[in-house]
Formats: sequence, C-alpha cells, structure tokens
Amino acid sequence: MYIEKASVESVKMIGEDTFLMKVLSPSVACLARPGQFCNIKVSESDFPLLRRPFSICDVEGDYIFFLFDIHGEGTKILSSKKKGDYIELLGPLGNGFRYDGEYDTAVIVAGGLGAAPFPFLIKNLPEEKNVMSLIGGRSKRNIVTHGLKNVVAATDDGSEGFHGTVVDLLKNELNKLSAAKIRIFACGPNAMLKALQNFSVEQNIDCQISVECAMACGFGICQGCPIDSASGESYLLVCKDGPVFNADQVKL
Amino acid sequence: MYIEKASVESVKMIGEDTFLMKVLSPSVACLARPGQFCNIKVSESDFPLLRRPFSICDVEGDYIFFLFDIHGEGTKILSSKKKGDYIELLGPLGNGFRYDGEYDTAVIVAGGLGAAPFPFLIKNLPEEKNVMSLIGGRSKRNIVTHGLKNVVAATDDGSEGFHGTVVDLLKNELNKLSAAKIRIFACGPNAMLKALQNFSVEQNIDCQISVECAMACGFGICQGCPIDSASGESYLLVCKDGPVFNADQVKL
Amino acid sequence: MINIDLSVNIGGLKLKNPVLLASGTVGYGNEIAEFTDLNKLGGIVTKSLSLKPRKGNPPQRIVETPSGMLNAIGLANVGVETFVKEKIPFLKKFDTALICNIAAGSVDEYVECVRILNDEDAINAFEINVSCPNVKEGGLEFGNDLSAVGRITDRVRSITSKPVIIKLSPNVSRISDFAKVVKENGGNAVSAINTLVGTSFDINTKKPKIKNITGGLSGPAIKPIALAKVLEIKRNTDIPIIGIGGIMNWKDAAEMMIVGASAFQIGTVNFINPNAGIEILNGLIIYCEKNGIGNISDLTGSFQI
Amino acid sequence: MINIDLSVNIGGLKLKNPVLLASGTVGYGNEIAEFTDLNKLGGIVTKSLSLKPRKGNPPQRIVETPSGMLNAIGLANVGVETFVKEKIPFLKKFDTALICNIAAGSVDEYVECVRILNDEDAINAFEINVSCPNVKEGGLEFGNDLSAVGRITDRVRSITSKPVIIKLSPNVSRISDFAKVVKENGGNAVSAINTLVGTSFDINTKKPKIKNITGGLSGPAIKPIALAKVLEIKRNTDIPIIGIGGIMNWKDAAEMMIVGASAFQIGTVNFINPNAGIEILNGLIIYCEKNGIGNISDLTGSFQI
Ligand SMILES: Cc1cc2nc3c(=O)[nH]c(=O)nc-3n(C[C@H](O)[C@H](O)[C@H](O)COP(=O)(O)OP(=O)(O)OC[C@H]3O[C@@H](n4cnc5c(N)ncnc54)[C@H](O)[C@@H]3O)c2cc1C
Ligand SMILES: Cc1cc2nc3c(=O)[nH]c(=O)nc-3n(C[C@H](O)[C@H](O)[C@H](O)COP(=O)(O)OP(=O)(O)OC[C@H]3O[C@@H](n4cnc5c(N)ncnc54)[C@H](O)[C@@H]3O)c2cc1C
Ligand SMILES: Cc1cc2nc3c(=O)[nH]c(=O)nc-3n(C[C@H](O)[C@H](O)[C@H](O)COP(=O)(O)O)c2cc1C
Ligand SMILES: Cc1cc2nc3c(=O)[nH]c(=O)nc-3n(C[C@H](O)[C@H](O)[C@H](O)COP(=O)(O)O)c2cc1C
Ligand code: FES
Ligand code: FES
Repeated sequence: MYIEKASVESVKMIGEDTFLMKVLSPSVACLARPGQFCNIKVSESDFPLLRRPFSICDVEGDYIFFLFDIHGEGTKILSSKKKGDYIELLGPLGNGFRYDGEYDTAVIVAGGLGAAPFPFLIKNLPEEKNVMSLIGGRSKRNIVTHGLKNVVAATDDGSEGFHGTVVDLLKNELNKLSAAKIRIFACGPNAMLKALQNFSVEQNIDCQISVECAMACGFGICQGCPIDSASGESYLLVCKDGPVFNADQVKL
Repeated sequence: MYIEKASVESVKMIGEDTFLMKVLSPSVACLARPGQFCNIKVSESDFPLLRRPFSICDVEGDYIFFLFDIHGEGTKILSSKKKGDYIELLGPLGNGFRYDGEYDTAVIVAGGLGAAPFPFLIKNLPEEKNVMSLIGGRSKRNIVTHGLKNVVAATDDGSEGFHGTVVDLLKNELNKLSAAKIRIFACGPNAMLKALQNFSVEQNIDCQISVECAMACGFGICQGCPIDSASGESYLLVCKDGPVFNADQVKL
Repeated sequence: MINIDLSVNIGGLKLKNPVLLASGTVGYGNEIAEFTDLNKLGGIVTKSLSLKPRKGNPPQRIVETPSGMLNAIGLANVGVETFVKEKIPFLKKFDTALICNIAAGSVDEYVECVRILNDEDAINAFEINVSCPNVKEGGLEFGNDLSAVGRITDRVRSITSKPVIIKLSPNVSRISDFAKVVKENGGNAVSAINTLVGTSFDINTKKPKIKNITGGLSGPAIKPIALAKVLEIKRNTDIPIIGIGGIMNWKDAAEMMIVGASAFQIGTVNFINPNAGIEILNGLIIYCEKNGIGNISDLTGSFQI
Repeated sequence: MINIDLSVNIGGLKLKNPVLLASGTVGYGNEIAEFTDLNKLGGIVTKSLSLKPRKGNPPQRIVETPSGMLNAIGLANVGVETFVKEKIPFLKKFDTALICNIAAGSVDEYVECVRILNDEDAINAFEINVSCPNVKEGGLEFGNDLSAVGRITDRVRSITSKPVIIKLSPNVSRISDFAKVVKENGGNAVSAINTLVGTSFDINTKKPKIKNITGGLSGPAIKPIALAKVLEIKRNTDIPIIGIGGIMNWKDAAEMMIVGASAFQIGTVNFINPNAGIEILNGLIIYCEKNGIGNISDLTGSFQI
C-alpha cells in the first residue's frame, strides 16, 4: 500500500457521463492486482473531505486506469481533471479476485459501471482460460464494454442484446456451456449481485462478487464498511476482507 | 446591482502571486463606477462557502478586470481559472469614489494591492485633472503599477524609488505642488490608511480612503462589516456606506 | 403537471409556502428585495429587535470556517420604536408574512417589546430569540434554562393573540425538553436551530478572529446537527417546528421537512445567493411533482424509520 | 534551528510530543502502522473497549456531510480480554504512549474493564468514553449527567494509579461544569470533544442514510465548536485538556493548543491522510522555531484575550 501523488495523463469520455482516466502511478501500478481498488483524494483542498474509492480498471506499465461515471461532487471534480493535474492515490487496497485454479471459462458478469475492474482481470487470466463477458445495463447507452472480451449484452429495455437482466442472460448462456467448468467473476449493483448470489449458491457454481459500499478510510481503520458474514455472527470489512467475496461468504 | 455569471476571458500573472483577471460581464460593467467592488463566487460548489470581495480594477466595454494576489483558498482558485471558466459576480457594490468638483490634481496613494481600484478611476477622471500616483510596497516586487499614471514608487527597503513609506513620500511630493489644489484617493493596508488619515485630517487635505474588512454578503444584510464613525456613536457598514469614506468620516 | 398546495399552517400562522428568511440574515428586507421578489416567499423574519436600539459588537464580527461561518453581530438593531416607524412601512408593502424576532435581556423586556409591537397589523407572528449566543445579557442564559424558557413563553403568550414561536438554542443536551416546555406554556411553535457556540483564533497574533471571542456557527457545517435536533423534537413532542440550519438548496430543505419541519428558514445562504429562497421553492415544487406530493405539508415528518 | 522540547505532561501522563491518534479512528494501530511511524507520535488511543466484544451497528455506518462525516460504528470492538491477548503484543512494540479508551453500559462495567487492564504495563493511561453518542446503552446518557460523570471518575480513580482521562461530550450546555466534576473526583485530565449528534436523510427513500438514524459528527465542520469548548474549559477550570475536533493540519493543532489544549488528538484526518500525525508534528516544530517557542507546552493556553 502506498500514498502516491499521481499525475493525470488523460481523461477520456467513453460514454455519456462515463470517463476513463489514465494516471501515472508507478508504485501503486506495480503492486496492483485485479479486483483491487484505490481510495482517491480528488482535490488538494479539504473539499470534498473524504477520499473516493475506485476499482483499478487496468494497468499498463507505470500507468493506472480508472473507469467512472459522474455521481456527485467528487466524480465531477475527477472528470474535470486535465493532463498534468494531480490526484492522490491510496492503494492498492482490498483483496482482489482469485483467478488461479480449476476452471476452464471465466464468466464475467457486470452491471453498468461494474465492468470497471474486469479489463485488468482479463489481461491477467492464464491464457488457457476462456473468457465470456456478460454486461447488463438499463439501456443501450449504459452498456460499458471497454477492455472486455467476447461481450454479450443484456438491457432492461431490450435496446441492445438480450432483453432482461444480466443474470437471466447468464442462465441462458450457461446452458450452452454447461459442460465447461466455469468460474463467475461479478461486480455491479447490490440487487444484481443478490440475484446472482442466490443463483450461484443454489446451483453451487464457483462465484466471486465484488461489493460496493460507502467508505471512509478504505484500509480498515474506520470500521465504516461492514458486511454481514454468511453466518451472520460477525461483520467483515468490505475494504479489507473484500471488496471481493465468494458468493457464499456474505449476506447481501 | 446584479448577480451575473461571468465567463473568464483571461488570467494574467503580472507579478509574483499577482494576477489580472478579465471577465465578460455586461450588466455589471455598465453600472460599475470607480471604487466599487464585486463579491465573487469563485466556485460552483459550496466550497469556499462565502463570496470574496474584489475591487473593480478596470472596465473595457463589457469586460471587467480584477487585480488580486493569492491570499488563501479563494484567491488560489481564482488564479487557476482558465478562459471559458465561469465565476459569479455580485455587484457593482458600495459607493465608489467621488471625483467631481473643485480640485486640480488627483493624488493616488496606494499600498500594495491597494492599487487595484485606480486604473478605472484614472480612466474616469475629467481630463482637466492632473494625476499623480504614489505607490508603496515592502520591496520592488510589491510595487504594482498596472494602469496607473505618473507613478512615483516608495519601498520600505529602498529597492525602488523613495526609501520609506508611501505616506512619507506623499509629504515630500506635496511640497512640490503645494500651490495646486489636490484631492487624495487612497487604498491599502489599515496601517497606511491610518497614517494618511492623521496627516490629511491635520493638514485638512481633501482625502478619500477605500477600506477593506472581512465581509459575508457585501450588500448590507449580514452586518458583518462595521466601521466606527468618527463620532464613535454608531457603526457604518464598509460594504454599503463604503468602501470609500472621507478620511474624517471614520475611525480606523 | 399537478397543482401543488404549497401553503403550510404553523400553529395558526398561515404561510403561502414554507420558505422563510431567517432572522439576522436579511436585516429588515430592504437590501435583499433588490435581488429577490419577497412576494413569492412564505415570510420574512426580522433581525432580532430589542426595546432600545443596539449598536452591536465591535469588528471583526464574522469569520469563515469550514463549510460555515461564525458571527458575533451582537444583536445590532434599530429598536422596536424605530422599527415600527421606519421599517414596517416598507415591509407591509409585500404580500408575505412578517415575523418579528425579539431579543431581550430580561423577561420583562421580552414582554414589553411584544406589547409595543402587538398592535401592528402588519406583524403576523412573534419569534422569541431565547438563544442568540452572542450578547452577554441576551440569549444564551435563557435558552439553556428550562424554567426561564417556560416563563418567557407564558408571559408573552398572555399579552398577544398572535402566534408565538420560540426559537430554541441548540447548545443543550435535550432540545425536546425545551420544546415540551414551550408547548406546555402555550407557545404555538418552535424554531430550531439557532447558531452553535464556536470560536476561531489567529495562530500568529494568538488573538480571537472575532472580537467578541466566541460567535455563532451557521451554514452547511451545522446541517446534520440541525436535522438531528428537529428530528428529536418531532419524535418527542407534537408542537409545529420551523427548521433552520445549513439549508443551501431545495434538497436540504426537503430533508429538513422530512425530519419534521412544517416550514424552514434560510440564513447564511442569503449572503451567497440572495435569490436562494425562490430557487429553493422552485426546486421543491418540481420535487413534489415528481413524487406526486399534492400538499407540501405532507412532507413534514414523512421520514421512514 | 533551536532545539525544541516537544514533550508534554498531562496530569502525570508524559508524552514525547502532543500528537495523539484519536479513539476509533486507528483501530488498534496495526493498519495505520503501514502508512506512518507510530514511534514518532506522542501516543495512540485505542478504539473504545468494552467488557465483552461488540459486533457494532449494521451498515450503513458512515456518511459524508459538508466538511465532516457522521459515524455510527456502535463501539464495535474485540473486548478487553482479546485486546490484552491479541492487540497489546503488537502495540507494545512501539515507543509511543498507549491510552486505553473504555466504553461501558454501567459504572460497574467501566470499573471492571479498568480493573482487568490495569495490570498491563504497556498501558500508560485510561481514557473513559462517557460521551460516545452512538450506542443506546453506552456513552450519551452518562456524558450528559454531571453526577454520573463524577461517580465514574471517582470509582475508576479508586482502582488505578494510572492517569485517568475523562472524554467529555460536547452535547451539553456547559462543558466546563463537567470538567470541574472530573477534577473534583480525582480525574487527571479531560479530553474534548467527542462527536456531536447529527443525522442525514435520503430525500428519495426518506430513510436515514445511517442505519442507526443518528451518528456522531466529526471533521473540520466541528472545529470551531471544539475550540470553543476547550477554551471554555480552560477559562473556567484548571484541569489539563486534550483537545480534539476537526484538526486537519498543523495550523489547526496550534490553534487548539493556543485555546488551551496540553495535547491533541486527530481522528477523521487519519482516514484521508494516515501520515497526518507526523506531518502535523513537523509543521508545529517549524512554527515553534519561527516563533522562538522553546517548549511546545508554552503554547498551551497562550491565547491573547
Ligand atoms: C471498492 C469500490 C470500488 C468502486 N469502484 C468504482 C469504479 O470503478 N467506478 C465508479 O464509477 N464508481 C466506483 N465506486 C463507487 C464510487 O466510489 C462512488 O461513485 C463515488 O465515491 C461517488 O462519489 P461522489 O462524490 O461523486 O458522489 P457523492 O454522492 O457526492 O458521494 C458522497 C459520499 O457517498 C459516498 N458514496 C456515494 N456513492 C457510493 C457508492 N456507490 N459506493 C461507495 N461510496 C459511495 C462517497 O464516497 C462519498 O463519501 C466504487 C466504490 C467502492 C466502495
Ligand atoms: C471591498 C474590498 C475590496 C477588495 N479588493 C481586493 C482586490 O482588488 N484585490 C485583492 O487582492 N484583494 C482585495 N480584497 C481582499 C480580498 O477580498 C481577500 O484577499 C480575499 O477575500 C481573500 O480570500 P482567500 O480565500 O484567498 O483568503 P482566505 O484567508 O482563505 O479568506 C478567508 C476569509 O477571510 C476573508 N478575508 C481574508 N482576508 C481579507 C481581507 N483582507 N479583506 C476582506 N476579507 C478578507 C475572506 O473573504 C474569507 O471569508 C478586497 C476586500 C474588500 C473588503
Ligand atoms: C450574521 C448572522 C446574524 C444572525 N442574527 C440573528 C438574530 O439577530 N436573531 C436570531 O434569532 N438569529 C440570528 N441568526 C441565526 C440565524 O437566524 C439562523 O438561526 C442560523 O444562521 C442558522 O441558519 P443557517 O445555517 O441557514 O444560517 C444570525 C445568523 C447569522 C449568520
Ligand atoms: C469513525 C469514528 C469512530 C469513532 N469511535 C470512537 C470511539 O470508539 N470512542 C471514542 O471515544 N471516540 C470515537 N470517535 C470520536 C473521535 O475519537 C473524535 O473524538 C472525533 O472524531 C472528533 O475528532 P476529529 O474531528 O478529529 O475526527 C470516533 C470517530 C469516528 C470518526
Ligand atoms: S472503509 Fe474504513 S474500515 Fe473499511
Ligand atoms: S458584508 Fe454583509 S453587511 Fe457588509
């Protein structure tokens, strides 16, 4: 983990209100693993007060990419950065995906900006693994495919690809590759993750989900990001024990 | 008085930490009088919370100029504005200088950034009036002469012009034009204004001073900017009754 | 676009809409009238009036703090007599409620001020400032003393038939106890909150930035505290509440009503945007339309806990 | 460059410098140790410990507010036994003061916790949290009750010879009364302030953003209030004060000492900059050099009023 002042290389608008930011951050870049995130100080002043957590979308040499949409004040500031501006990264944080071991096909299931962590994951998968990317969104314009492979889309309004939720799409697709030994890597809104969790647990399919929640510190000192363990006895911390959990590990 | 979204035309650095900002603000520009000021919202967010008051340095058609140095968060943000950015002006505010009537020579006495309101004043003086600009500063680099006429400088360290305070310089210069009927227009740090006040009152020289103090609203509703009237019986408001006062009108 | 009933009734005080301009942040209305149409607002609360004119505190009176400001104006005001003679004629021209805020150094002074102002038809209600933290002989002591607040409410109640609103101090452990006492003594409503006591020092001179040493903290910084106080009152008493504290936009105003406010006042924001009241009202109207709220008063205390 | 004595003595608790990490904002030190050298700091205050482990409140526990944040962690902690077994071994490795913060639901529980921890040489002092506003059976009630605070101070005092620091609640009218009671009952120091009660609601769901409904407000927003509380204590009692509230940088820290703090704690800033403590210390050293301050303790209460 480092705190690193990172100079902005570029901020590209790759969809309506969706931005891809490239920053130079050698120390964080060389430690980063797929599924980890950075807690970003978006301004030099004390406003906004807290850092903002963002998945590491991709890494190229000393450069890190973040994929984000404008949500509120913090992301608005981020989107207005120009080449040469500085942001401050705290990271890499969290545990990341476990992508080694016994499976043939990595099935990526993402809702909207949930696609963010997967370009980096796909890049790091052992070559022998097949990849299928299932991306869901409200409508055509909410489908983010940046850096993904073998994309099949699902939209709530049917404006692109499968008409329905990405989880329903998953169920369809699985029939086709029922034979194959798969592992699901998922990220997206809680509602989607819940549906996926129910399905994967009952079908006992190997499934890892990346969870979001409000955070302050991002590295375990504020206890602000609890999530119920499956047993319900204790809380896990999304920032430290996660953000990636096995689907059967937590209560959503 | 208007609230006007003004687009930034340019921000030039004209000295170390000293900036000249040009903004397009037709409605404020057409009402503005020398010595008045604007209360500026420097950002679109709620940070910093309060507006920042700045003298109207000059007006050219629909454009207004502000001369400022970096003091804290607000002026830092102002200095970082780029062409096309927006700031929000509330103004013109305050009473401004009274420059008509019986005098031959306008003697401008300014300390540091106190020079800000005078380019606009000089431009508006009836042509028959002579102008002399006495500018004081700690050192050579604190002497701001932008838009001034017939400048004589005074520095505390003697690095430029007269070695001493601008008020001592004034006393020297006055001997030279003792004959002439003069009116002093002054702006600068309180210490300087106090010295000037004592001198002008005792010599009973016609003298107007522009005063600074912390402000919230800038137009009379918060009562945050009181200044003792000469009598001491009541308070005047710097933003509404000033910022320009006759030297004998207030207690500094 | 449905037609929304914006009117609210606060313990007998009828307002065309819930937007009020807070005491001490709009003087007597004349300056802000150049920036905003007072006729569109629910009402205006005067700067605190005292029996005799007050010069107020020496400068420096204000200082900015993170997302807030401190003020120690010291209840500078023209006094009730001058107010009646010189300020009411202007204020009565507007079709908006006029609420007179009263500050005093003794229970009798409160009563005397109300007595003098009571005959003025232009005045729709009284807001009693028992909580202004700035002036030694004023606010604070009363505001933190349950029995004093009860006494003031009772005495003022007894000499006017106009709605009596007690403006509560936040600098107490249980503000709802004070609301209860106001209710028991015949007060029609409470407004909450006034400013919190704060200070700020210059680390070079080691002097307070505000001449009065302490000042009242206002602005967005105090919004979470104001919301908690209003919610506490709402959940523990059944007296109408005028919510105040840190409202900058229509979202803040909606939040304030949701936690229990029947109406709300905006203060510090007027210094930054003197037209904020109307912008907030317009934002609330759109919010009500989107959410199918026919009467804005249905927002009051609509929290889901 | 003169040599500055940075050490401070707080009612018998000697610290190498006045920088402390606030309770609940650094857990038990292990995570933050990866970002900052704890050996350089005056001390670390543990997350509030209770007799039995506590799971804490359900999510959402935190939300950002203007220049601040609300938290309702709910005193989630491992309990005193596990603390001794699993946390002290790590903490004792550092050359910095260890202050155990205790939270409890009854006076007896406070006493019992201190009794269990008292034999641990690694523990340099106890900070009694009578003011945590989050947990029903915890803090708040005690913190607003003078006699309860007196009782707790007296009972805890009677069973330990280590310095006893009472951490005061800001949600009271006169905090200096509480400091007096602490002094009278043998407390060595007070720390002020804990968080202020606040809340925040979602205007679409109308639900509280924090599951616990209310939370504790911290961060720059509360700095002016914290400074005023510390100043009030300093001017009305002569008990050493540990200043807490909204400190983000060395200037804030200097201001806190000037109004009366002998040492200070930093909380929320650790989440944003886990190395803030050392940066603040370095800033203070330069400030002392510039101002010819030989002993940093000379800053305490050096205000010019
Ligand atoms: C581990 C993790 C990874 C993330 N990765 C991405 C990503 O790659 N791309 C992306 O666009 N977004 C991502 N998010 C969500 C992102 O952090 C929020 O959208 C962002 O903090 C909003 O900040 P804001 O100031 O624009 O919005 P505001 O609403 O103004 O933020 C206000 C406060 O709420 C918090 N907050 C608001 N929404 C969320 C949320 N959904 N999750 C967590 N905190 C929230 C903010 O941190 C801030 O403290 C991630 C969140 C987490 C926890
Ligand atoms: C009528 C008037 C005209 C002015 N004209 C100019 C000008 O033309 N050029 C220029 O450079 N400066 C001018 N000033 C001073 C200018 O307003 C301050 O330098 C500026 O507000 C500092 O803001 P900041 O955020 O950078 O500094 P900060 O110190 O961060 O400001 C913090 C707070 O203190 C207030 N403040 C700080 N210093 C002053 C000051 N000297 N006077 C008033 N308020 C202050 C700010 O308004 C703000 O509320 C003028 C002030 C007044 C009252
Ligand atoms: C400059 C200033 C002056 C004030 N004067 C008064 C006053 O005279 N009487 C009063 O009851 N409240 C006074 N207040 C308090 C406000 O009415 C309001 O309760 C407080 O500012 C919180 O609201 P806000 O956060 O929207 O500003 C004053 C506030 C400010 C900022
Ligand atoms: C997330 C969080 C958890 C806290 N937990 C505790 C606690 O367990 N015990 C306690 O006495 N104070 C606790 N506090 C209060 C802090 O110790 C400190 O008093 C307060 O945050 C004000 O300081 P700050 O503005 O620097 O954060 C907590 C504060 C925060 C933000
Ligand atoms: S965000 Fe602070 S502990 Fe997880
Ligand atoms: S600045 Fe508000 S009255 Fe002058």
